[in-house]
Amino acid sequence: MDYSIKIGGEAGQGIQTIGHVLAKVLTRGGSHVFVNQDYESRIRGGHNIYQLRFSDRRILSPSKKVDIIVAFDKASIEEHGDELTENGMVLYDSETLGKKYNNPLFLDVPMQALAVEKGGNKVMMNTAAAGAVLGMLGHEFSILEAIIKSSFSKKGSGIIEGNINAGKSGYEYTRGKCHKCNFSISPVKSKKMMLMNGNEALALGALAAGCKFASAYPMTPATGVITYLAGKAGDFDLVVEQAEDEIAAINMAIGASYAGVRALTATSGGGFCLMTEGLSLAGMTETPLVIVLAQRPGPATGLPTRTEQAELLFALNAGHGEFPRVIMSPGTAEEAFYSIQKAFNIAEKYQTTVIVMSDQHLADSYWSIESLDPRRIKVDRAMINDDEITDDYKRHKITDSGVSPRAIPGQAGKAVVVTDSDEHDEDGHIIEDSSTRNAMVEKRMRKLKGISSGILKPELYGKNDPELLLIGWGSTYGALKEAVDTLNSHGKHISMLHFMELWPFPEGIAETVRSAKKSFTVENNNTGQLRRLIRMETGVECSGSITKYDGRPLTPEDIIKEVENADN
Amino acid sequence: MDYSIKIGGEAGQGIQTIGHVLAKVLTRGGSHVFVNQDYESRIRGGHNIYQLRFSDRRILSPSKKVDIIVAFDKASIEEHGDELTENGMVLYDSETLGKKYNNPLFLDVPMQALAVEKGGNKVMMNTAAAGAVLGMLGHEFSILEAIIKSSFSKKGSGIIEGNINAGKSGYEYTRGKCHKCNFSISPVKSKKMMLMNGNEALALGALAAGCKFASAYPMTPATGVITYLAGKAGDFDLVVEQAEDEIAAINMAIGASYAGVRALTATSGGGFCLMTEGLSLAGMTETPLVIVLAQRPGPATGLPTRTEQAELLFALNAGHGEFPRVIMSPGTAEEAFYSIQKAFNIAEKYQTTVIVMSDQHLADSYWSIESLDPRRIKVDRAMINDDEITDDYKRHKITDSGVSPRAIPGQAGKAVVVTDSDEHDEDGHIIEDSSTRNAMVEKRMRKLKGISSGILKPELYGKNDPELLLIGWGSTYGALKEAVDTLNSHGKHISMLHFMELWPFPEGIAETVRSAKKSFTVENNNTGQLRRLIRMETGVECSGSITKYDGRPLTPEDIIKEVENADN
Amino acid sequence: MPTIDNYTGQIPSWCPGCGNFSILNALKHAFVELGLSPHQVLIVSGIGQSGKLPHYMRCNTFNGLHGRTLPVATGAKLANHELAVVAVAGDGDCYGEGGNHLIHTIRRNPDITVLVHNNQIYGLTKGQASPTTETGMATKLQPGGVVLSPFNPVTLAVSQNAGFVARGFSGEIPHLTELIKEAVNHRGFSIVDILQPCVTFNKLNTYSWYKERVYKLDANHNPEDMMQALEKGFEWGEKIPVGIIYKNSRPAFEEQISVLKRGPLVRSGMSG
Amino acid sequence: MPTIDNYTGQIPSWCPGCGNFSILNALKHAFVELGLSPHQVLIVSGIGQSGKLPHYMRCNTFNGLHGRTLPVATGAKLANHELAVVAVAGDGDCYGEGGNHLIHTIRRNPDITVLVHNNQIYGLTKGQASPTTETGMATKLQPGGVVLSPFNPVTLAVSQNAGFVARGFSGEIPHLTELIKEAVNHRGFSIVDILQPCVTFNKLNTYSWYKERVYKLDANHNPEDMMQALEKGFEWGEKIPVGIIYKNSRPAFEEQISVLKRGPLVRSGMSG
Ligand SMILES: Cc1ncc(C[n+]2csc(CCOP(=O)(O)OP(=O)(O)O)c2C)c(N)n1
Ligand SMILES: Cc1ncc(C[n+]2csc(CCOP(=O)(O)OP(=O)(O)O)c2C)c(N)n1
Ligand code: SF4
Ligand code: SF4
Ligand SMILES: [Mg+2]
Ligand SMILES: [Mg+2]
Repeated sequence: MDYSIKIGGEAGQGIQTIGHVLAKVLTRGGSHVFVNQDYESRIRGGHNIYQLRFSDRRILSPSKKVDIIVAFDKASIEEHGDELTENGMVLYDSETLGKKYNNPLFLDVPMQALAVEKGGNKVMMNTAAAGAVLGMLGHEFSILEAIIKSSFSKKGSGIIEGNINAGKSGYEYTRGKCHKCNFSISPVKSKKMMLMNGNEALALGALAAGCKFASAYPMTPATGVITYLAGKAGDFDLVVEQAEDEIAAINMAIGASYAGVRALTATSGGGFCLMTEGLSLAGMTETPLVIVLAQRPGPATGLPTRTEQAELLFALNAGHGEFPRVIMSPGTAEEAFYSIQKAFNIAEKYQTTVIVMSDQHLADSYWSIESLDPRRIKVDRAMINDDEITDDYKRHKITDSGVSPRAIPGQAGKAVVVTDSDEHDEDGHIIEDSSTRNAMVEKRMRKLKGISSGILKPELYGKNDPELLLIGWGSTYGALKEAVDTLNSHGKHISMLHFMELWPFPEGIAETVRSAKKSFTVENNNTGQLRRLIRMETGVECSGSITKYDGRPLTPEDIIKEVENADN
Repeated sequence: MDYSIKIGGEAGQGIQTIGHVLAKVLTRGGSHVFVNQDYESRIRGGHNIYQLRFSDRRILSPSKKVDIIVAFDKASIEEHGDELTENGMVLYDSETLGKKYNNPLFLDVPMQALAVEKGGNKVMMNTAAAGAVLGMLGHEFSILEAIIKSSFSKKGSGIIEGNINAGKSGYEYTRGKCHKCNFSISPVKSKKMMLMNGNEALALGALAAGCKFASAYPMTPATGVITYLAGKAGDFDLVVEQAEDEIAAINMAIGASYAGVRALTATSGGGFCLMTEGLSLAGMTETPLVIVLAQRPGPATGLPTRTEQAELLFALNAGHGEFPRVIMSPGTAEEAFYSIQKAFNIAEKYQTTVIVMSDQHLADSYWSIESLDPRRIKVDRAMINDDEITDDYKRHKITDSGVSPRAIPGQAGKAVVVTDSDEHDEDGHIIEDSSTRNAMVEKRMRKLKGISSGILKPELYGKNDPELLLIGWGSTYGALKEAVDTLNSHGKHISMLHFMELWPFPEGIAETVRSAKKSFTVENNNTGQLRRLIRMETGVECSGSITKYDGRPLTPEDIIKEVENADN
Repeated sequence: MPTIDNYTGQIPSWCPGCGNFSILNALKHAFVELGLSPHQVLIVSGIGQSGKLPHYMRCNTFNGLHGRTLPVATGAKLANHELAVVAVAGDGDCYGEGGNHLIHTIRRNPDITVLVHNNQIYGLTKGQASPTTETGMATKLQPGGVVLSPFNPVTLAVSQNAGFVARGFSGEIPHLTELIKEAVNHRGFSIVDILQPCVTFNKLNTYSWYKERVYKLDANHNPEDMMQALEKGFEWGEKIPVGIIYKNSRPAFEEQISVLKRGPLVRSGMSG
Repeated sequence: MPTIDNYTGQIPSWCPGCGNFSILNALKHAFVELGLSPHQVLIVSGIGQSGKLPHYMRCNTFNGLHGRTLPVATGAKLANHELAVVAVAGDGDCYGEGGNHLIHTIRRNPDITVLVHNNQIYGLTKGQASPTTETGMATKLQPGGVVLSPFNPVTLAVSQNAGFVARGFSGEIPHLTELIKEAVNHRGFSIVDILQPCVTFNKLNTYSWYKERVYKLDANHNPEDMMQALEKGFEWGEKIPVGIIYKNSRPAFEEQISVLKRGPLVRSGMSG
């Protein structure tokens, strides 16, 4: 079983609501669900998409072909009709759409009328639509009923009943009318799964890591991380502050971290630009910091609600001067949850900045997840104990590892913690002489050794000694993996190398790449940044790169097509 | 002839004044002069250095060995005594220094007393010191007299006479007393030369290029460029504005450039961080822009008055999203003068940002220059003519070269020029669709082809098929060249590859590097950024890199030592 | 004579009922009534719902970054002071991200006008608090309600002796049109803070909320009296004054730069 | 009881006669008289001559970036509101590069104090105009004289209803010491604009220039009267008032964040 439902309509028509209810129903019903969203930078009108794919196998990426289109606008049919599978169906309401189609695969459901008639309110059209889809699928109805009850619990029984009736009416309407429908739902899991997107996973990971402070300036697609944290601030004892700009956001986080708590900031490319000076400050003052960099297509404002992976080399080189940093690039919500926890540990252990790279595709896509273990990654604050604090405590003591003892200002009723953005001595005071400067540069850079030892090798998946190695990072993970499976099932001999941690650059990559006859990086950008990074770090030239830079995520089909083209 | 004079003292003691007068005298006397400065980030006190090297050959770099130390503080003797050549001399005033040295090579000149007695004012001690140095050198006195007259012309005859007398008294004192002195001055040039530092050269180049607008926020070592321009604003019809911050600085420059004039901004690393979002904006709106990035040691505030080359990879990748840019790295004041003029032409022809990399060493060092030709590089505005402006003028028209016709808002009484930081269509209006996005990304990136065709190959100097190739960029030019000459004169077989233009990366580098048995990059940074860039662009791994990151410039001696060490 | 049609642009993507429509309308009329043609006008906008405005009319347009309208507008004005330069910004844009530029543009006093579409919310990013959001108002990002006290653009501008300070309301189009004309005519920096309902995300400061409170300043108010202007500026609650709150006759920035007396840089610039 | 010796730091690199010495002196005495020990105090400074101050005493120190003292101080205060947090900045630092943070820190009202070493010049970078440089004053970068009108930090702060607004003079150490104590004691954001002669680069606003003009506010001035405060704030010329110009009792930011009622984050943070 592997179906895709595409719900299309204008911003404000509630397609997200419908889609999300369906995603919940299917997840609870035991299907693996993957959701991706495609929306314009406007609040009303335009043409947005909520695409939902579900299967009995674990799925991690969108598919190009669609089995059901729920059309709330003509664009959904005109722009996406060709994505339908041969016996795919279109569900629409001729009254709201203002057009009737005479095509057996087009099912006209009077959703609005049903909502008004059975539910008592036009707004319940969304529930009617959800019901209608479930009817087409022949999916049990009870789960929707349960979800309606829980989500409208505060709204009172009237609303609940209305929605249930609206849903049921849609359900029964399609059950009766959908003769061409031939979907077979085969739920496998009895085990409950949860639906989670990348932003939620990052926020949950931060909470699990004991993050106590988050400051940020709103910026799509990063805002969701902060919004989620703000909702949980009370339960988890953390402060979330909306800063006046990104410069304030990173400096507040640095101030909080200096004062002794785990601190986070999150932004997208434009905001990250404004944070680069702060990044350099964190490097010099050796203040732990975690930054979520949720990419979107640039340059400048670009396509603010869409996806791209064009800031890898920027993140790697951002900030003036030279200092260590760490870059992670989780590929799924699950990886994101664990990555950011590790990020906080590294940030504090090595007193450095960890940049967790995300993008709109990772941020807004939903995965159904079986379970997350908040205890898998232990919190390690790596602070010194009270009894280690002496009167001549040196915040920037030079050590073999390059890591200095980190105390909290005022700790043990005596710690005096001094740090400086100027080059400084072990005490943290300004210096200008050559030898101290040299010692401090070397001390800071030495930390990279220790960090490297903990960096994960990229995930190698697929055939051994592949004829083709597809190399990716971050949110392309799912599409890449599925492309590899599909291509191999078509007799190819391919494998995937997915970087979930990019800097310090993992060891042994040259060998892996050389061992493949051909190697392509697969990236959501124009210039093949990972390909260039591999060359910079290993001297090895990949044979090519598959790129996409129109603001849309790479699909398995995109990759398969490119690979097949490359063969001809 | 090749002598070095080191003048050391506290900030505020006027060592810069003395040094500069001497530099002028020697230049006018027909010697080639090179000056480098080393000062602390404080206004009074501390220990600063003004080092002056002069020769009958063209010289471009400082030397470690010193022939005369003029000591206004003990540090000049304690910290630099060991730099003296075996019969080098120390000139000091035991009264002001509060210490007397019994050493034939230490000449105690009562400069202050002479100033008061002969000049009539303690402040003329500086002139007495200058005279004393000239006396030691046996350099003719008349030039100093002329310079005093011109520079104090506004101050009246009393001051002039006093200074001349003070100078003469110092001169005669050392002529009489300096038995151990054995300097032979052999001026070669009759031709007048001018003394110019990197900042002045960049500013003069900008003026020659017809720059009409400069906005910046003060930041060492970039401030000198803007200050110089401000002084010339009236004569050259340009507006120089001190912005409230670097974000305003770059956005003002972009606004002025959009409106139709050549615009410049200048800053150092920390300020450049704040400009990165604007850099991306210029990329998206295709607004011409020239940025002088005068590097200093980071991270953060680092060593604010010293030198480093640690922002090459940052400059190359700065700004979110992908867009073309150009990076130049002149190595001398002369190169700087021409580089920035070319920068303005490229910026306008390709509607892109050109970053001219400088650093404190280039900015503050003085070279004696025989002549600069403001006409060598013709100004090419690359604007469209009035008659090409139609009612459906498209600012971002897609062309084969990627370059769109650039009109000035309101040009020809009808031009309506629309541009947008969002992805846009040819008219400059917001779009969201894939095909326009792809076309625009490709159009912008296409410009790199045309730019590449005009990029200078790096200067290859020295032996053919060298056993060792020393590769550098920017301000290391002079030291590198001299090191090559010296090493070759010692029987080595070495050559130098100096990049004055770094991006788009020049062609044919792989071959050049491979053709050498060994290759070292020579860089004023810790991580060997040029070495990594070469690997990224060519896959070729240099055999090593000579780095220095204590905030002091690389000297020929530094390089020679490292090369010799490498041999053992 | 320019007509409204000369200013016809693309179809707005704003929500139906958004206050921005009225501001667009007022701005077009102001330009026409001032006899300005599209090529004589430059609109510099930022990012936000307001930032899209110039795309919905036709004139020279620089739609730049979030928060950076004023420096771009200042640079453009200095390069060509014959252009009529209007900056269009949101409350987050001009008072949040761009707050520093506001202060210093007031000090500089270039002859540009900024229209701040003040809907007391972040619209384009879906409803976070803006600097002018009322204390206590809850949003997704401020579930417990906003703790900060609101920014007062009017008293800030007057406190720094801004050239021209006015407040308008998108619900009063003819009045707003006149304000914009006065602002553009004023020789120096003009700020017009425009109360603009966001029907989607600001359920507190609605059209009727403003309608109930807004009143027009009359002859009793002397906009050249700084203290009176400050008192009016602090008036926010039961009653909210709209109109010209403060103005003075500080010389414009460009007028004090001798180089510019020889004509716009863009002309001496052409030759190179 | 802490003593002045507890606060002994490195030898200042300021020019002889610089007004910063007196501010350093006053600040040390203020801490001692407030009974604060070095480990209980955090000084966040920026870049500029003033930014070096904490190195010349002994206490928790975060010497950060130019212009960014206030966000760092705010973050530190939110993480550990038991620390006495004082930000030390220059006029370029706090009013130029950092102007936006000033506005929004006033809105936020965290219980921190900012001391602005206002020498009306950029000292460390050798004498360019600062936001408070008098119009007309010539510098190397403004050879024709400054065209912009000076920024008025006092009226700006009062116009946004800042918690505590004072002006001091480095030439009046005991008076300044008292002001600093009051500022630190005030529960909310306090700004003290300190007139500080720069003997090297500001030849206009010299020690005697200030001495002639400065007078201390007395009981006739009611710092809780906003309009009176604004009038005092505008007073700059023949006479310049020093003292507490305005104060109110807005609750501090931290006091309004429920999570912090359970104690400093840094404690709940330790566990992780
Ligand atoms: C540097 C940067 N930070 C954040 C954003 C995201 N962003 C776009 S518009 C906006 C705020 C919108 O609010 P406002 O300025 O009031 O305009 P409105 O949409 O309400 O008209 C934000 C935060 C951005 N584009 N750039
Ligand atoms: C981002 C950034 N821009 C510019 C500078 C250079 N800079 C250092 S201090 C300073 C201004 C000093 O003036 P002020 O803040 O008034 O302090 P003062 O030295 O007068 O005490 C500047 C522009 C910097 N360090 N960082
Ligand atoms: S979200 Fe608000 S401001 Fe934006 S268009 Fe809709 S109503 Fe207008
Ligand atoms: S330059 Fe001015 S502010 Fe800086 S130390 Fe010297 S006198 Fe003080
Ligand atoms: Mg708004
Ligand atoms: Mg200052």
